[in-house]
Amino acid sequence: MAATTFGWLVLLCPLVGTAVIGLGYKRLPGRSPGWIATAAIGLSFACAVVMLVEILDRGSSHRELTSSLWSYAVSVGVSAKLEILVDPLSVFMVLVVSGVSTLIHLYSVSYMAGDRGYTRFFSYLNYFVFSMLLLLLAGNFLLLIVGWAFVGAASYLLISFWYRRTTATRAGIKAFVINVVGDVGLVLGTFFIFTHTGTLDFLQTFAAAPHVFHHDSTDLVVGCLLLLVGAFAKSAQIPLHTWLPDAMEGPTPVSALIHAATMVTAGVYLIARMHPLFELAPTAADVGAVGGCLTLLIAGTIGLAVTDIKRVIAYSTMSQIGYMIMGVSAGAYSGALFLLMAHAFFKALLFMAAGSLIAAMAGNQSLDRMSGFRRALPFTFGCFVIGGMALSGLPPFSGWFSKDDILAYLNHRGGGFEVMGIAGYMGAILTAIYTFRMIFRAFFGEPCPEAKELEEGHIAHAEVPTNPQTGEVEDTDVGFPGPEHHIAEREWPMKIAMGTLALLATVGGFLQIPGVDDAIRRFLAPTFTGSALAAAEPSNGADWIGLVIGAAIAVAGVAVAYRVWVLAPGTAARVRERFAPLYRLFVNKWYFDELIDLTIVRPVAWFGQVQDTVLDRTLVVNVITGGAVTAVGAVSAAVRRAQTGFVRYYVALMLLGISGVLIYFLASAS
Amino acid sequence: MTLSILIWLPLVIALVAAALPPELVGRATAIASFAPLGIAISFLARFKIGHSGLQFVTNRTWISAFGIHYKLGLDGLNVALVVLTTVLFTASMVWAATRDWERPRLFYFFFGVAQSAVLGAFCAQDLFLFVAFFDLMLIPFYFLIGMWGTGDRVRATMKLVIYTLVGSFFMLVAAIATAVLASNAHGTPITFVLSSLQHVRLSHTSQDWIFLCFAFAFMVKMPLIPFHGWLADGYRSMPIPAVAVFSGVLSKVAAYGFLKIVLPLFPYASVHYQTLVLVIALFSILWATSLAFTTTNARLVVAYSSVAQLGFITLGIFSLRPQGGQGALLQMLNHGLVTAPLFFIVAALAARCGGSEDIREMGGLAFRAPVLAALFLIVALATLAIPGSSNFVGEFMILLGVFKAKLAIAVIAFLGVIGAAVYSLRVYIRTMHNPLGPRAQSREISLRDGLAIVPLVVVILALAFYPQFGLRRSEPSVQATMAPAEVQEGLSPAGVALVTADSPRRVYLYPPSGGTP
Amino acid sequence: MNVVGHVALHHALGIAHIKGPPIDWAAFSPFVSLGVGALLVLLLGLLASPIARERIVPAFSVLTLGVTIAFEIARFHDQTSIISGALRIDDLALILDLVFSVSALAAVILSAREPAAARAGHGEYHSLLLFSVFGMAVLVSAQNLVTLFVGLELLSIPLYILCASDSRRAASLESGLKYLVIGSVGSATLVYGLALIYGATGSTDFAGIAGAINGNSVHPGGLLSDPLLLTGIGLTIVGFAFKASVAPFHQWTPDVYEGAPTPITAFMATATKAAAIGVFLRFFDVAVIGAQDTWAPLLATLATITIIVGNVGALGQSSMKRIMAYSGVGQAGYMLAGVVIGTKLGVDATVFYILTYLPVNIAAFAVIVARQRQRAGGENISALAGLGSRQPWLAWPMTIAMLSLAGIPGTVGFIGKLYLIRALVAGDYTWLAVMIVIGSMISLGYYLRVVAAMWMSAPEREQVPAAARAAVGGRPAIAGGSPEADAADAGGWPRADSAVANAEVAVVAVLFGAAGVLFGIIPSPLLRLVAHAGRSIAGIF
Amino acid sequence: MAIGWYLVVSALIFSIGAAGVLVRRSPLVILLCLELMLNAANLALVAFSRMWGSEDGQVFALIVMVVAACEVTVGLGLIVSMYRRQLPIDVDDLRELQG
Repeated sequence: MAATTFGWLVLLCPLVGTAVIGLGYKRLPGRSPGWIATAAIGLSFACAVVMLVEILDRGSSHRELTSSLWSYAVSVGVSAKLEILVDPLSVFMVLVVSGVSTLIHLYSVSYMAGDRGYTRFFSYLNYFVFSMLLLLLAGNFLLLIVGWAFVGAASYLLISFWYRRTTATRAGIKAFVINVVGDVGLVLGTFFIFTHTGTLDFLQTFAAAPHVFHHDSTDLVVGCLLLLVGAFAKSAQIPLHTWLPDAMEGPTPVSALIHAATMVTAGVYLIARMHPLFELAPTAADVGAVGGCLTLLIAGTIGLAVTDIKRVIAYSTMSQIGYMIMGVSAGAYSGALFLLMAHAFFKALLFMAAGSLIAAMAGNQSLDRMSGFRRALPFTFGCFVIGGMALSGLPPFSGWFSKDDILAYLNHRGGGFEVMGIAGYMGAILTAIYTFRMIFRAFFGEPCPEAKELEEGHIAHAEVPTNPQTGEVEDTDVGFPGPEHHIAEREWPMKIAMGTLALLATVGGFLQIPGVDDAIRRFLAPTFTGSALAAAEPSNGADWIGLVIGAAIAVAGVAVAYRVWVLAPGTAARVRERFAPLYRLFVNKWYFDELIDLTIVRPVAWFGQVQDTVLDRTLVVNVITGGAVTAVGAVSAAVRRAQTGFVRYYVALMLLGISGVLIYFLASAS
Repeated sequence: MTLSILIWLPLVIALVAAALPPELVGRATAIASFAPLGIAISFLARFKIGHSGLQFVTNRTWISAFGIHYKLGLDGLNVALVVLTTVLFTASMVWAATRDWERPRLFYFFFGVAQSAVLGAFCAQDLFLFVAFFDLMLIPFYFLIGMWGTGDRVRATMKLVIYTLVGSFFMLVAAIATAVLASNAHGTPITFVLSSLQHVRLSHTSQDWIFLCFAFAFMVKMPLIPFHGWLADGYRSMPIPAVAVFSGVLSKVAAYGFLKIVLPLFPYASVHYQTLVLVIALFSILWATSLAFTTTNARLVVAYSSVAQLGFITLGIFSLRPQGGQGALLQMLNHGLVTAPLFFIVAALAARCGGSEDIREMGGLAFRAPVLAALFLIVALATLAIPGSSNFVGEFMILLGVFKAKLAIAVIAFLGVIGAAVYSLRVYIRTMHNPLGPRAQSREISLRDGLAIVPLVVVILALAFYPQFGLRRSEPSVQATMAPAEVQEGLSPAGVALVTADSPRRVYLYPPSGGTP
Repeated sequence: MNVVGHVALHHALGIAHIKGPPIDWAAFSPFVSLGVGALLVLLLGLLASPIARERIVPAFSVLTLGVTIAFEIARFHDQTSIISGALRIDDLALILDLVFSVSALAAVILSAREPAAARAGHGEYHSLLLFSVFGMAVLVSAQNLVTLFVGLELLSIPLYILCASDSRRAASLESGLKYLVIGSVGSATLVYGLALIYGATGSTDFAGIAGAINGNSVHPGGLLSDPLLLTGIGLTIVGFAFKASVAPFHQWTPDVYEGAPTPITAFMATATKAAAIGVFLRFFDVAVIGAQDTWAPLLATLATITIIVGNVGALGQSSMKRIMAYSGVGQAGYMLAGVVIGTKLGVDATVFYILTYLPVNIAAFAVIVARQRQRAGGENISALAGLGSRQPWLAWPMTIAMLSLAGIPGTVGFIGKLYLIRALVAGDYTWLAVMIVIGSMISLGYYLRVVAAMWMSAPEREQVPAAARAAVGGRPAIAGGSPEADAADAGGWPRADSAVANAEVAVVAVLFGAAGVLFGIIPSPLLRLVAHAGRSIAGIF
Repeated sequence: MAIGWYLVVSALIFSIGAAGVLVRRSPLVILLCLELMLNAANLALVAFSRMWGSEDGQVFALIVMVVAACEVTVGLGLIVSMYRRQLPIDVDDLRELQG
């Protein structure tokens, strides 16, 4: 069977899983929905592997395959078939996504156990994976947009999974609307490109682009910028990032899957997929790079200040994706995708560990309340540390190689890009600091009550479950913080998932060791043939320096963190006082929410009110409708008043009429 | 089997059913209403794809003195809409039959009249016949609202009927003027048959005012802002099955009229007023969208959302590009399919909140009603035209057409797309999610609701996988419809019009200058 | 007796054979039947036995009208002038005669149990009705100022009496007197105008007048700007406008319609209006067609005013009879618009509109009559409440009538509007067509209100006679309120036996209502009929 | 003597009649005034027929007289019946019907 057949199978498995779980919601007992879902994703991972093998069998110049089932919308010049594109890039992404998803499903089987929405959760989760894979395999713009929007919808559903929390529903609609903005950008961008190339198919578009667009032509630049809007909205890049922290309202596995490993990296994939267009429109590419650069710095600073553990990881995700966007826009495709893979591993791992930690805290996510879990949660602690080290780029973990790959490319490319490289190093030190801030605050120091309770072998429980955000009392009907919590130490599926990821996060970096091997670049090469930037990648072996610098910076960051939060615990407070305004800026997330609220939300709401009350009621109802009625009514009243009933009055009016007629005729006579 | 059977069958059914004992009328009508549906589907099945001309034509002289013919026919423009009409009416009948109405005979009689009139309006190939059906289809709703409505029903129905008939009367003058002026200008005997009217062009000045009359009638019917004064009261007091077909089908007749009559007959005026109409449509998209997220009445949210949808449809039609036209047609189909179940769902929600349709009193209804929640979710996502739904394909093509015609307007129109996401999810969240409302109690959907809603949702899902279904039949007809305007605009030379149009006589009838005949 | 004897007898009696003018009895037959019938009815009314008066007289009137209708139909399609060209019996005249006869027929049937008939005496009542029809017939076939005037008076004077015939109701008398006074002013104006026209042209027959206007031996230049003629035309317009109740000469209409016995109102609303419009057609589209450029704008203006005033005036009314009166004014405006065009198409359209107007109006009035017999204050719109559920056989005709008058498709009124608008557009009077449309929009306001009352408002409880007495009683003494009269008004006359008493009324309502729908769906027969009417005038153009 | 004068006179009579109808409240007097108006027309007719030297006008005038007589009769009849019905013989009190 051809690779594309397995491509379709990859899509089919999760879709079937969704349908089965969704329709059988009453029949399926106990944890079976979880297992079905895991099996479905596992199957599609297997298919992906087969797909990989099939691809590798073929000569490197024949690794771009397309296949279409039926015409989706083919009419009057628009031709969109139900079409997938299987090439190294999509295979690579599919492998990462389906692999990580399998593990996260496995984790969730235990973690979500006992939640009233267990079945719903897994049908949503499968639906999400389906959408994500559709996004990755789509062979034309229309299907890409479909997948793009589906992941948005799935993300909305999972964020507001505990739908009786107003915070959750608000976060959900926020995420959805910002994602729709992204979709709109994508659609408009497609229009700009389509009106010139006349085709929606990727390969045909890329083939036609050089002929219909001259270098940096306005329409193409605008189109690519609009594509960037989509990418930024999906990948939570500034200024379309505000939904991501709030998205942490969702269950932790969701955060691990969607908001760390897979969906948020779609932007990176999009830019990599569109690289022929972006290389034709360097202006747009540069904008993307700058955006990524800003994001990685700003997010890092915020990560230093916030105290909600999941939000810290969320901001670190933003900043890591900043690296990727910066890299992929600048042309470090393989490096960016390398980091994407590594990030998927260690960030998912971190979230899982955090989930276990939060479970032990009975749902509380505030770092201020946690401390000293080192002995209570040894396994979680281990995983968290591994993930943390990978994240902060300590050798020999995956983060170390991958991040360096990007920065090396930037420095090598030059032409102003070194600045970004330097920014990257600055971001690296921030990363190391806030990562180990988490570790030191949560696991070291005096054990907090929950930790103590756990050491006595019992998981803490709030007698009155409350929403940690608002403190309002929750109804446990819709689950979290539901009747039971699950920590990795007691659930083998969680153990397996986290263990595997820990392993991958450790060894994943060896895929591409400068001078030793570069598997990823070689594998992806067919996709990026003909790309000038890809060709310009630095020859290996030269830049051990970069690795050394990276390692040094990471170590320094860890040291700072250790100094501040372990050796001299008071330091943080002092720093806070010293740089009060800066701290306020960071802890308030650079006031982005307030800004958007002020510039968009409020005006729209105000306009809506005015328009409803003033314009619609007054203008339409009263003036247009009411006006006509009033006028007719007035004339009617006049006519009836003239009907006095006096004979002589009638005669008088009649004579008046007569004289009028006569005057008319005598006038026309003369 | 001729179209006449399809058109008049509902009326016959209603009359026959009126002979039954009152308690049986409802069920009998509901069951019998599957007959027109079946016939319509058989026509769809026998429809030859790839022809722009008429099929299944019935042509008899009705009023010879005025050259008025009883001419019916199907082409790519109306075949899908005919099926949609039967589908929605059947669904409404099923929904209605499971409930008790006082004076059921009259109730179903008026429904029968309405269905016959709507089908007639869609199938009519004679201008006067169209106008007659267009006016006629309103009358049953006058009674349906006035006799079985809620709230201040009499005032509401008066408002609705007068508002819409005002438009129709102008259209009557315009239609007659079209025929008379055409026969005067060319010394031909007077005729109202569309296919022959298309061959005679009116002078620009007459095209202008006639176009305005037609446009006014159609815009009131749709409605577009600012002609929507009747909307709020009318929709609020309509009985649910009536409102389902009213916003599902009747509004489409107006949009269809633009495609079927205005564009081919008045190409000059269509181009002349293109920008005006586009701006009105855009305006009503934004206006209705912002109303939809300020109002707290669930039914009105749906109502305003359909105003916005019709704005999009009008945008598509007056992009005067085939893509826009195709998108508009597809969107008519989609909107009909989503709006009807939405009204049924609103009714179900109200039933769970002590009859109140105020979303402030709802909330948390999803908890014990996963099926209802799922159905609502699907329909809501389709309403906001999430990519992957057939609605998205429609919107995509509409906006593509507008994008080609007037870039700025397309860009602004996208605000409406975003707005749709906001109000659809808002109403979904405020009813299904969030803490349980004060008077709300979560109950699973009942079978009688399911009977009406589930099939429609199934159709929506099916279309989502294969939107091409809605596109393939209409392509040639849409191109033929858009051709005159395109020629007028100088986009395509008369030769193209010759190729796409269904009559070779078009050639010399389009002076590329578009000069007065 | 043998022939010889016969001749001898003649000689013996010395009878000379006078050569009288040749008389075309065939063409004359409708007039003969009407006149003879009217006189015989008058005589029959003198019979002693109440059965004779209450049963035979109406029956004979019906017979007379039936015969007349038969004669008229028999005479279709041949155009002859009789009485040395004073009257012209052509299709236009015959169709209008048909309208008069049918409406009179309906009026007779509706009057079968009408108190007015008994109070005025059945013989007088019915013969006056027939004479009025006679007058109309003369009027619309008049080819001569003198016959025109005679016809007009012959139609008006009986109506003055008929309006007042319900002599125990003050309102009836009032309406009679009002009609008389204002009507006489109208006819005085008319005759003065006719005099001036005669003075200007020197001839009293239409052909001569037309010739003089366009220019002939006597008036080589024509008289298009002759003040004498134009003044005359102006006064004539007023005279006709009054009869057709065209604004601003309409004010008598609501009062008289309300006060008169309802069957008579029905007759006036249909027949009189038809006659007035008919004479408009005759006089303006034949006699003074030459001066069209002068009078058309004025008539157009009058039509506009009439449309607005009529439709607007009906809005706030509570009495059905007043609503119908105002709606009649509005409809007269539409018909006048048809006159303005002055083409064959215009004539066709106008006549057709009259034809569409007849059945639905009769149906509506029949329902009003029925309600008046069933309860006190039956002419009020409130009396229709809930009719749809309790008496559908009355509610449906009324509904059809209202929808048809409003011009809703599926009814004959829609086709009528279509024809009028077509003629107007073809005659370059599109703006007038728009005025008609605007009028129809306004008219929806009250037509639909009536429908709503029947179907959408709960039936209020029927008033028992006692309550009825209270309702009608308490009339100010100065208005002649007197207990026994009120008692007679309220309880006395057969209101109790509603369903039975209304059998024939309901039949009329249903028949004419059905006609309203039937011809709305299959208008072709009527259209063919009308086409001849236009031709008969077109012959003169 | 020019026709003009006759016309002037008849016009005057007509106006007087009209004015009478306007100002007087008794139906009887109003009837008289109506007579005046009709006779004004008669005068005009006769004058014209003299002018044209044809009899049509005079015939017309005779017929108008007859008609006038009829109208008066009917009017008187109405007034009598109103009197018997004890209604006031004053047109301004006939206001039962209005609006």
